Amino acid sequence: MWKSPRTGGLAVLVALVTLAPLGFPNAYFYDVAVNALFNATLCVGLNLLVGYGGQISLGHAGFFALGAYGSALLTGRYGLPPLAALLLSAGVVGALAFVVGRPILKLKGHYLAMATLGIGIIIHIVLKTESAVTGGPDGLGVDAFSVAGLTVSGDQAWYWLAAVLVVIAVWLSLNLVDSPVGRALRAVHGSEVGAEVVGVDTTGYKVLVFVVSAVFASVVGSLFAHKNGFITPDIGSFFRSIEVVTMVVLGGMASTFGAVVGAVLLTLLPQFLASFEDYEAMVLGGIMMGTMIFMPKGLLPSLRLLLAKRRRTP
Amino acid sequence: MKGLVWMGAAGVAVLGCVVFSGGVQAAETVKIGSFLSVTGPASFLGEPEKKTLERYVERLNTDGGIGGRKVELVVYDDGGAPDKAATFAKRLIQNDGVDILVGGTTTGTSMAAIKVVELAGVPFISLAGGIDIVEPVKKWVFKTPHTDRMAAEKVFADMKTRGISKIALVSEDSGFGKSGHDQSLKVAANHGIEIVADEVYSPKDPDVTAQLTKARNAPGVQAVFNFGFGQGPAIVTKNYKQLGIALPLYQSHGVASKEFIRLAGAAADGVRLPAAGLVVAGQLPATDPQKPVVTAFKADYEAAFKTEVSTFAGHAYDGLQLAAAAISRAGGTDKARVRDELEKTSGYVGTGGMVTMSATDHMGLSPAAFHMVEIRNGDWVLSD
Amino acid sequence: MFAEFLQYLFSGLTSGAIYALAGLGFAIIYNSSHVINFAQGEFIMIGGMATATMVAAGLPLPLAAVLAVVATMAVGVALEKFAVEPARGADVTAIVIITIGASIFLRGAAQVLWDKEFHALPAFSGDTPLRLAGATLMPQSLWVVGAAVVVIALLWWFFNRTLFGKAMLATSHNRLAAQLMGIPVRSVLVVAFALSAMLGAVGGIVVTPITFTNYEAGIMLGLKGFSAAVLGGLGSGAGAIVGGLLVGVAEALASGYLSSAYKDAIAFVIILFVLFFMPSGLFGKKGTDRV
Amino acid sequence: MSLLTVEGLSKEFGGVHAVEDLSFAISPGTIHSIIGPNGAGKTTLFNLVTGIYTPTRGAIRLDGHDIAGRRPSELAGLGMSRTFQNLQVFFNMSAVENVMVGHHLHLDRRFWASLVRLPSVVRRDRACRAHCVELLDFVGLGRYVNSDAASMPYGALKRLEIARALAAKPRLLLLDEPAAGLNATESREIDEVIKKVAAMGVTVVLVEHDMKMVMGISDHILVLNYGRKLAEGTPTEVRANADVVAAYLGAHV
Repeated sequence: MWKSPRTGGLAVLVALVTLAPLGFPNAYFYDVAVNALFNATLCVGLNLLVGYGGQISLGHAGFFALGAYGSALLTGRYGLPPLAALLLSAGVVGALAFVVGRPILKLKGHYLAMATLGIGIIIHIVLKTESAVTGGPDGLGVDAFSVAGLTVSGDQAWYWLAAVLVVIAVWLSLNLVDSPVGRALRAVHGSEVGAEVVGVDTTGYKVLVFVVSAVFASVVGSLFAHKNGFITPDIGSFFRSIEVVTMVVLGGMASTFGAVVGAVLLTLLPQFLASFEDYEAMVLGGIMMGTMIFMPKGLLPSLRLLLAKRRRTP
Repeated sequence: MKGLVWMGAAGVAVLGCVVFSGGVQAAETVKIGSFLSVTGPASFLGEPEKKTLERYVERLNTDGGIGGRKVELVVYDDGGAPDKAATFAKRLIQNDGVDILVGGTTTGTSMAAIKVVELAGVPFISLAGGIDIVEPVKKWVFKTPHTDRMAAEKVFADMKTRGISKIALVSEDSGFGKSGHDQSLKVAANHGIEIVADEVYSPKDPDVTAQLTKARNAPGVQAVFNFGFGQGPAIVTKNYKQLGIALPLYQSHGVASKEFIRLAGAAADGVRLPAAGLVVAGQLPATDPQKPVVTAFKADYEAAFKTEVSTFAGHAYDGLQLAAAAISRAGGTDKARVRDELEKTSGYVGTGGMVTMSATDHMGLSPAAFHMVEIRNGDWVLSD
Repeated sequence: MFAEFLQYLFSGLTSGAIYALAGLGFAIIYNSSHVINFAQGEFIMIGGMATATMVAAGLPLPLAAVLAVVATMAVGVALEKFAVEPARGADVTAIVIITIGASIFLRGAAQVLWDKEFHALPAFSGDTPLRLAGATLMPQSLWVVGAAVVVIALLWWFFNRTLFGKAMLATSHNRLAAQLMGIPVRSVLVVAFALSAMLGAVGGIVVTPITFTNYEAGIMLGLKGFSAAVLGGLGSGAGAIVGGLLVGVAEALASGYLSSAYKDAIAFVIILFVLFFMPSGLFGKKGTDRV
Repeated sequence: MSLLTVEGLSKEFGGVHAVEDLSFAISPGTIHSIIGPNGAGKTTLFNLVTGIYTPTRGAIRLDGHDIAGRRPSELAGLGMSRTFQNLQVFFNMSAVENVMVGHHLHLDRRFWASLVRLPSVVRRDRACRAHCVELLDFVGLGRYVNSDAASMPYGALKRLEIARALAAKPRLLLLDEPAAGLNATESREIDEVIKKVAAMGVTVVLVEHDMKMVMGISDHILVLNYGRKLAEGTPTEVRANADVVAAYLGAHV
């Protein structure tokens, strides 16, 4: 345990994202893979909040959308360089999360779920309604992403960017979880009073991780906007929020790699299910129910337990 | 740790296994790709579109295909989500190797796909209403339905002939309603119409009497114009009747289906709206060039699916016919030549009207494609 | 001026009664299991869709309604038996995902079983609006309010005057103690799901003449019902009713006096503010940390 | 000077006086027990002193400074730490991680440093871990170091909480029924641990029902009944107090 899955797991991840393109026959595969890795990055951030911090959020797509629109507007309308727009958006989203996080994170359980849901929906409504700025439900075009004159173009380039991003996100998450700050955070999940009496400022840590996960979402949102070249308010809808939380829970809460696995699988799933046509929704719902019934801890932790058990009884 | 490696390996396998039979294509077939919102909020547009495409591709094949080549249709459901639509467009082009795209139920999904098709250079015929799709003109993008701007203009013109100049606009906050709202605001002044109240509702609101009360009480208001589709306009119409508002009520082309009359019931009486010829097929004068096309399509569709034909089915029909004609004129599926032939479409008579495209007009419908109809005793009555 | 206000109020009460009925279903299941059933909206949808299709097929409305309620209750029981019960003891979030999965599954099934069209039911007492001080109200809205009142009364009777009802309440307070007292905790949960499915179906039936229904109708109703239940305080039946009415009226007044485009947002802002000052909703039990 | 002084402390819950007009003082370096029948207000008093509840009236002074209404996490910084009657263990973590959280205030808590895992953070974390393993040994949990807290037996969890509290390096340690639910052997072990802690110079305040333990290790005893002070003094004095005997036998009229 003490040697931790940090180095090993990270190495596997790096190997996977490096080798995966060998199995990609065309640009479409890259496209799906980029979406999967973007979602994975978002989920690694969200997992810090939901899995490790134990605080539910049903509004994270709102932060994702704010990042996307922030970048789209700052580059398209105000001519900011994309990287500056990304950072500025992330800063603003972080500040917003900080401001709303304080009162909201006093709530617990389903009340917190309701409040975060409300925040997400309000953001979605604003993006939909202020069409003079955001283009409304019909969407908004976004310029290409370029840094210092180099433009990220083509699915391959985006794939490598997304791969680097997810590796960094996983690395940061693994660092954090096994550090004084991360332990305090997990302690908040374990017992808030227990954490308080040994000096953990529980409110502070809850707000901190809320801000961190919101910033993750914003950064991914910005890149997603540039990569897709076109965004609509639906990227911030309530369904998207549910979808990303489902990714985290399905993959395995309080497991950084679980979040990655959950995000990748749930991103690929609709591509497989497309052939089910009208039965797609039933299959998706069935998979969600089945996974949680038979693996209530999520895919990765449950599989890990299973493997551990098998090893003990050869 | 070992477990993780195995799981990782499994992950690679999964990633790599998204491979389907696609890619390899029999040189003989013409592949038509389509992404439609078969589920989700726009499903009652996407559903008839899908049924139509499937039926008429089959029809094309029984009639010997296009230029002797069999036609293969690949349809994906984007659920109304633009980012999914973009991915499916990419899948159709890159993985399934389609020759042309006919699809895009909503403006949002179409716009998201445009980035992909423009880059890949594949002709794309959109089935959505938004004017942004073809304005400004994009090299590879065409569309079949009338735009919301044309609908608004038709309504405003009708209002003007009836001496109405101050109206309340009540619109849905979804893509269709919002876009219609914005276009209406843009063109109202050109027709001497002043919008004195601007109210919005959500597609699933159970009751909109509050918005309608506000609209009715706006000073000088002479008529109410509702832009939306689905059950929303039916609720607006019922609430309108409930409040006993005596002003004329206009709806958009979004409700030009029998379903609207069925849902709104008696309250729909007297509602005026712009509709394509397909809706009033039986009432078109015999001299109307559209008459044979729309009556035949209507009869065939209704016999096959036992439901009332909708204009959305017609958009898909037109899209498929335009594509087939262009491919056959181009003598093959060379994408650039098909595109050029699409642009040269001239005098095609479809369910939506007469289509004549050009380098500056990738829709090719004239405002005359719309007919003003009024609902009387549960049926459409042509009123212009 | 006043007529206008009254009309907004009527509008709000119509929507609010619908939200309240949806919220009540959440409250019942939460009460006996501390599970938030995100498939509650689908119960409403199934009740409405089943009735509408049976009426369209020629069945008399009362018979169709009864059959629809029975069918919905069967779905509720199946959901409990096959999805919630096997996951007993799992993390709350896991159960949330299960019920969300169930709602997606039920929507998918409805779309395959029926269609994607909207369905209507005729209003139970005609379409002639009632007039009051210059404002109008549809008789069907009274049906909704009436159904909510009757349901509340029945539930109150059930929970306070019947042995089984009391057993359910006891289970909600302390599952283990109830089990030790010989209360069949498992059947309590089944009954809770059956009850809230029934409630949902009844709601779906009285609401369909106003809002129409299709396979996706449960999404919005589920969302608003959840908001109503949380605003009122989870587990409180009266809270869900008050919460629902408040959300409905807030939306109507917001669209009347502020901005109809932002009415939903305004309703959520109100909910947020209430929660900031009353973290357990209006009528929720205050959670004191026992350490 | 007293380490902790309580003056006129009262706490009401909706009209019920859980603690009423209570005053007492605790000198540094002593073991101080609080006893009384169930519902006497002992745990409420702990919750007031450690900042979990806010007093309705009265003052609580640590080193002469009023701390009433301060948050538990602030009080931890002032050298106060506690355990709980109802376990507040972090069941999502291993035993040693539980104790390391106890050391929280003495570690590098900068977010950025943790995020990029600065070498200094790693170094201090390693030292902290070693220290916490020692603490686990100290309370007799040496064999549980890497066990998941969720898999440990009840008696071990009680000691785990003590180790966690000690990791915060408290001057004042409040133990809420550390021996409750333990068998005789385990109680004796806890007893030893408490004595060792006190010997290190930590002031211990104890709520306990095990009279044998209380009488054996306490320097000073405070007896509560219905939220009020019934008696106070050395074990011998308290044992001789007629009111205490009456309260405990329930014969008080």
